[in-house]
Amino acid sequence: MVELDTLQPFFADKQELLDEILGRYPEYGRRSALMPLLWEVQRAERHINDARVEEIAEIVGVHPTEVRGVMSFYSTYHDHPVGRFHLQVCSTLSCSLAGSDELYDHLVEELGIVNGETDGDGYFSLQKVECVGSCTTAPVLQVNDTYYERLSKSRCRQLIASLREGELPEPWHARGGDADAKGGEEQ
Amino acid sequence: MSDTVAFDSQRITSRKDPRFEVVMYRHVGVEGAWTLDYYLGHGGYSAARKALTEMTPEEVVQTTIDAGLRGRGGAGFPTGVKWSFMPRPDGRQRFILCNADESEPGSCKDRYVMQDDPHQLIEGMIIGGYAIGATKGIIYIRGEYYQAYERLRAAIGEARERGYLGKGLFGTEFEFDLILHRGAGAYICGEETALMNSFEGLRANPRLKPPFPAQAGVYGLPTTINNVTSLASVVHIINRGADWFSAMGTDDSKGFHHIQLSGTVNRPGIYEVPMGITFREIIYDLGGGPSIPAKAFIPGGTSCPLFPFTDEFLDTPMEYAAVAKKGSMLGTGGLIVIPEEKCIVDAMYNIVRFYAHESCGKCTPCREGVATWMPQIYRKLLEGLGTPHDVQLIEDLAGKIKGTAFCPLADACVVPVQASLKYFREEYDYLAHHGHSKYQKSDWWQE
Amino acid sequence: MSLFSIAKGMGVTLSHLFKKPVTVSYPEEPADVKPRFRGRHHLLRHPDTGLEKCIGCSLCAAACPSYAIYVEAAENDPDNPVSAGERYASIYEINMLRCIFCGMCEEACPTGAIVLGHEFELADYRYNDMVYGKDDMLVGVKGSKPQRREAERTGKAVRLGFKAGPRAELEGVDY
Amino acid sequence: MKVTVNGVELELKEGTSVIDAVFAAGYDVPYFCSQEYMSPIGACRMCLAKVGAPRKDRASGEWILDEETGKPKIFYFPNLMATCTTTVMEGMVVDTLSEDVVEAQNSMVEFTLINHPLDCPVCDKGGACELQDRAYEYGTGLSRFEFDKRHQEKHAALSELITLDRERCIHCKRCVRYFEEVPGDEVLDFINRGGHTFIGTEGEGLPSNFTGNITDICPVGALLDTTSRFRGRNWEYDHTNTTSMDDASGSALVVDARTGRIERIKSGLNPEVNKTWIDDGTRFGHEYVDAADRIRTPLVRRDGKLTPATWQEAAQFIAERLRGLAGKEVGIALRADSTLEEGVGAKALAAQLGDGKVDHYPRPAASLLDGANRATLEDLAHADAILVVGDPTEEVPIVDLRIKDALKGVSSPELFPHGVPIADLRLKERMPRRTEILTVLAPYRTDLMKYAGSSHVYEAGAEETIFSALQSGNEPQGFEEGFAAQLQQRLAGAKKAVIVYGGNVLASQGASNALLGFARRVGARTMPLPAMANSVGLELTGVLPSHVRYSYPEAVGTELRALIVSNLNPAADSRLVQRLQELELLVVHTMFEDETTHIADVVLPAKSVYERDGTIVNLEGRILPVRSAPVDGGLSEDFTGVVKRLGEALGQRMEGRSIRSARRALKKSLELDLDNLPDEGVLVPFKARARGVSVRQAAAGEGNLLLVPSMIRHEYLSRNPHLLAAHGETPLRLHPDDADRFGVSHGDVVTLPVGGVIRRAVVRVTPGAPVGVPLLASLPDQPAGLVQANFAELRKERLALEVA
Repeated sequence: MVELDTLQPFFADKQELLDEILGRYPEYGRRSALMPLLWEVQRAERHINDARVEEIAEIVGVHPTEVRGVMSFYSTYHDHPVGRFHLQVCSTLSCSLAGSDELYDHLVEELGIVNGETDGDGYFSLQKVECVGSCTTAPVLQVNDTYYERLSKSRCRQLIASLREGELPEPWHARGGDADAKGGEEQ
Repeated sequence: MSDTVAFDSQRITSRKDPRFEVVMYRHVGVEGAWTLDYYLGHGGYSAARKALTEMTPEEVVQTTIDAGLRGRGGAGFPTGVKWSFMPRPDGRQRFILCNADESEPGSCKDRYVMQDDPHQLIEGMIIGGYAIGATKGIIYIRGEYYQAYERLRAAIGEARERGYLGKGLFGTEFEFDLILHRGAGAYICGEETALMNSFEGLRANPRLKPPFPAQAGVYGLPTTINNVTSLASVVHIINRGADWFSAMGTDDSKGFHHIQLSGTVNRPGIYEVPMGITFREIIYDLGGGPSIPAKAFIPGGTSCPLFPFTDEFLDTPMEYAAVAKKGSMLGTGGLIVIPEEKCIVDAMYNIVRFYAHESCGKCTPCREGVATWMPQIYRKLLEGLGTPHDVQLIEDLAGKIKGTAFCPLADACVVPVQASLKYFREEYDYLAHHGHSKYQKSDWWQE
Repeated sequence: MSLFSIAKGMGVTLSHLFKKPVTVSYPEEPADVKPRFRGRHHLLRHPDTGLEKCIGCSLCAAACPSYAIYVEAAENDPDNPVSAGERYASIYEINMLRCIFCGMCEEACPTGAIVLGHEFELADYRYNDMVYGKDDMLVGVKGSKPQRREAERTGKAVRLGFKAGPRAELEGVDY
Repeated sequence: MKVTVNGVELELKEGTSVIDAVFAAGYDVPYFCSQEYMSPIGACRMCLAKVGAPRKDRASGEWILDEETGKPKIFYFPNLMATCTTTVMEGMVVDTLSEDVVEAQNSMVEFTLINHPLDCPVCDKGGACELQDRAYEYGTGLSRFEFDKRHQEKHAALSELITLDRERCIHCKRCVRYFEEVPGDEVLDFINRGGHTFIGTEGEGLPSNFTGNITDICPVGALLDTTSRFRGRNWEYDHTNTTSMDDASGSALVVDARTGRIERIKSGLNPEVNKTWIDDGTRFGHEYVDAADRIRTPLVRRDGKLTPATWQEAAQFIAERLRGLAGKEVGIALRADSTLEEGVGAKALAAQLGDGKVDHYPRPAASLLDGANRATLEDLAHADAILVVGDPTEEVPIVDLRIKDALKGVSSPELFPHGVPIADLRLKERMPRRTEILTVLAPYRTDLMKYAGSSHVYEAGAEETIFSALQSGNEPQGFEEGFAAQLQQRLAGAKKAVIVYGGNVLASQGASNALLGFARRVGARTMPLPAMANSVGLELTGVLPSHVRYSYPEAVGTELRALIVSNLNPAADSRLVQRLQELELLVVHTMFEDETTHIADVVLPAKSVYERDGTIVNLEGRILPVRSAPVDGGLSEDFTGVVKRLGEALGQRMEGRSIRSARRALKKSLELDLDNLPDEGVLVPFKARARGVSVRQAAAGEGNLLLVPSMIRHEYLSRNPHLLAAHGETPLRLHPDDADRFGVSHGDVVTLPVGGVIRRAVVRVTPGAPVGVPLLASLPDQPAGLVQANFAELRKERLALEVA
């Protein structure tokens, strides 16, 4: 299925989107559209394959090598498909001090996959990532684009259960400090 | 919102001072605060209107200089002075670039501003753009902040639709529009020149300076780069005047800062505090004290040297000079408390691993030293295979990497390492001699 | 001169008659060669894989003070390698007429592929025959060219004219 | 600017980099990432030094003085500075010898080496490796790294011509920057980041004409020339500094030979000509020299069969036949890459035999010496308006690179005592290009059009009409509205305008005259692109027939009774074979068996271009020395040798029987001492043509196939296996419509009679080819221009392989 999809240029039927993205940048900065275009492909296909790299190179007018060079520089573009739910455990200091190592171990046990793996049916992918900017609300698990912060053991179990159901639950309110609306006033 | 604050000669240096008022984070966390209506309902865009209609760009720059606002992105360079570096207008397009690629471990202050109060940033961008004569603003937001990206995008759309962005703002000739650009996970993009490369669709390697961004920035055109909270602060400085801002803090560091308190404390979170407040106040009064016994804290994000959790350091006022005098930096204000039972070597490995992962690979000391060698020695030590020689080697390598790399990333990696060796060398030695850490780690993951 | 003196002199002579002689009746008997004697070169193989140790780097040729060595390298066929690694010596020649057996080649070799052995009986009739190739020096080849030619003619084993203890670096070389 | 380096005081220009200051002071700093003609980036951190400068007091504007000495106080930078990216300042003090600098150098060597495999014994760069040298000079010799080195692919073939060893790469980024900065083809980039960074490319091969240069600039053995892989060690090669005879650029070359064989070719340094770059055709197209089927001994036809003979026998044989002939019955033709000395010999031989007819070929219809206002390559690199007519990327590739220099708008650096500045701080990564200064016209889409502000594809053969119109200020037909006016304005308004024109214009006298008229009108300098290395020199020194009807090869059809050709193949043209067979004597001096050797009476073994000694004149009129590499060519001789042998057989001492005698003659005509020619060459003024008529009255503008120039020498392609593998067989480029018309598809191998020559080619269907005019690479015997091809005779030899 996926093989067949790649034969059709991704942006062939998305002229409007393409115009919008290219229109964001000045004419002399056409190359700036490279990253947004990669994002579009990745959101739709959960990875960016060689054919897409060539297509994007054609659109922004550079050699595909340049696109590959840029794409591989950033850690959130994937050249292999990730699962439907891409679980990213932040493992940098603040999260680690809030128990992200245990959280990761729990997920490994629960899902049967380790860092960088996708399970057999392409449902879950697990990845240890570096700081995602949720230090005051650690530990955090990023599922696709959504943050699940202050992820306690019970919340984690609930989350995995609903992901198994195929549902991405609403993230709960978790801030603290002045970021908490009332927090500041109470001090 | 009170427009004026009664001044007396005494500066506001404590959160306990009744004159202190939370401003920037006032609406963060309020449901719906990200809409234009809410923002306008709470006095939004009055600062931009005031700047554009009542002030000249020079006055805006001067007000910012007078307020004593220093960049909140880590380096602490005075914002107004940076603006004044822009060359005289010569007909070329110029840009104001907002560095919203907040990736320093320990900091997340920008995210909430963009997520919950995006118009505040947009307004700050308009004022900044007006001050330096830029008609185009760019917000480079880190790729992981998808929710903030979406909110910002909606906010920009709303602002554009209702005439707060575009041509003829507030009935003046001034024209301003924003480009929102999303990164894709690279800490190095926090370095301003790497950020510009990344924006241009290149690999985010830092560029050579000079030329500085003010001469040749984005697309080779004059550019000024500011942090999110620096720009948002300008909104309030214009609204309330330079005196209001400079009344807070100390002579060296004025205004307020955002402390992002994390690690093992009872109430982690982001606190808007006046400069000059001590770390003890932050950790105990605001954060409710350490949840388990602490032995060290990092005052401003992982690229700053850590401090031992002793009275001497806890009573240090939070100002640029005082912290520097103690041998660290205020950085982005990401305060991390490290508990007694965390092996300092393990904590440093965590930091070193982060920088190893984020090294761009351009220069030799960083690619080979930071990204290849250091983490391997740490791993060896933590696996119990280390020798005292390895501890010496870490110290030696850190000394050799410091100051020789192309950009500050490598230094950011080795300064905390050097500080850890300075204050906690016995933990390294213990590990090297015994093959295991002195401390027994408990389960920190909460039920 | 007394008779005693004569007897004393004869006694000295007589005593030498029963001592072990210092001369060796080479070539009937094998010559005694010291362990560090430097004779004809051997090109060694890795004992476990049987691959040639020589990687054709030409450092021996560079080190050779008498320009006696010529090496030409080629790329290994990964499926059927001659040596370990990417390249091997497709041609390896030493001109024994020029060689001064100084051992510099052995010194320079980064893989320990070339070692000077004990064979010294290299005299031959034609200049061309004095150029030893890989076939003449690889482990397993015993004797010099004329000795092997002789052995082939007579159908007997190569007879070496010396005896020497084994040397550690001459692994796999069997005298 | 006064700068002190380790106590040595220097006076330097503003903008000089500190690294050049250090070298100028006679000290050394190690460096890897800097390269003379590329932007400094400060990535390798090898060139660190302690740098300080005095400061002025903000308030008073006076230097802050040291209280003790009373001199301006030196404020050292808090960190060591990378000297390659630091500019000198007034009063700057640089220290490269202190302990902390030495320590930093030690540690950078250590860092660089931790992931370097140290397989120097098997590395082709061993012995000529910058890292090896620097590690020896600036390293401690010890490593404290005890972990596994990074393991990556050891022989990644970037293309058929370049092998990459990823483990050896030290990430200096020279190759990546080279592609962006020099040819502008960004085909190589870093992949991944941090410790995992490696060099890579997407897709097949490296689509550029200038890929080989990265093997020269790689400071380690990561990028290697595949043709020379494992062929020898650097200290074993005989290095010959010579001049390229591959095209008319006169690029400096270093030919590395070992045991009588050319193992590799590297680029030399000639700052005013090729800087330090050469194209792939020149670099990799040398393997034919050592081909097994090379003719290495003279052959004389006896009883219908060519039999080996000595030179003496062959010369006697020729002399006997020649004795019975009148001078005007003997024709002599040299290929246009013969040296000046060979030309002198040919002229002398022709004169000796009587009213001999002498010519060189290929020789364009229009003279290369017309048009007084000639541009040099330096003029081109500093031009602010350039019009290109043709395809320099293929004709003389160095011209393409010099045009790209002009697009950057940075003038050539001034030389230091240590040579070209190591770090020219005016060069930057990703410089904006002034594409608007370049206009390209060609009868098909050329590579250079990508870099041109405006370009136009015109109908093949229309050069004369276009330039006649432009000359008279009119709009040529088929051009966009206002194109001519804009072009004229740009050229006329420029401080330095240059018009580069190639074989398509030179193929017609009318077109050439019209173009020169236009150039005069707009005040532009001109640069014609000759077909071969010494075309200009041979015309300049008058290796020309005394009358237009004696021009080669037309003269073959006249009263000629004997013909001596050097490195030419007249019999390839089937229309001439009959006539050549009727000759009483056909002598061919060549390297390989071909159609002409099949019917020749005597075949003389020729030296390749790398084996000759002599001089050539490049396209800008620069006389350059050609030196012979020690290559085993059997009994082969250059044409000077032929003249000498024939002279001996004829009992005559002819001018040009040796290099010395030829140079005596040339000294008179050129007023130059060729024996002491500097490596960089000497520019000679163009004089009026020495004698004879060079103008051929061939009609241009007819034909249905366009012969186009190529950087690859297609006559030798089958004997250059690596080049063949990389670039494929000679292509016949067709527009898709034409492919349908002829019933061929992409990849078919076809034979096609082109102007009497049966050409074999592989079909390449491309929309870039003009409709109705297929493109085929030209040969020395078939120079660029329109010709008549018989498409009815197009035969498929092999069908395209099915795409798996």
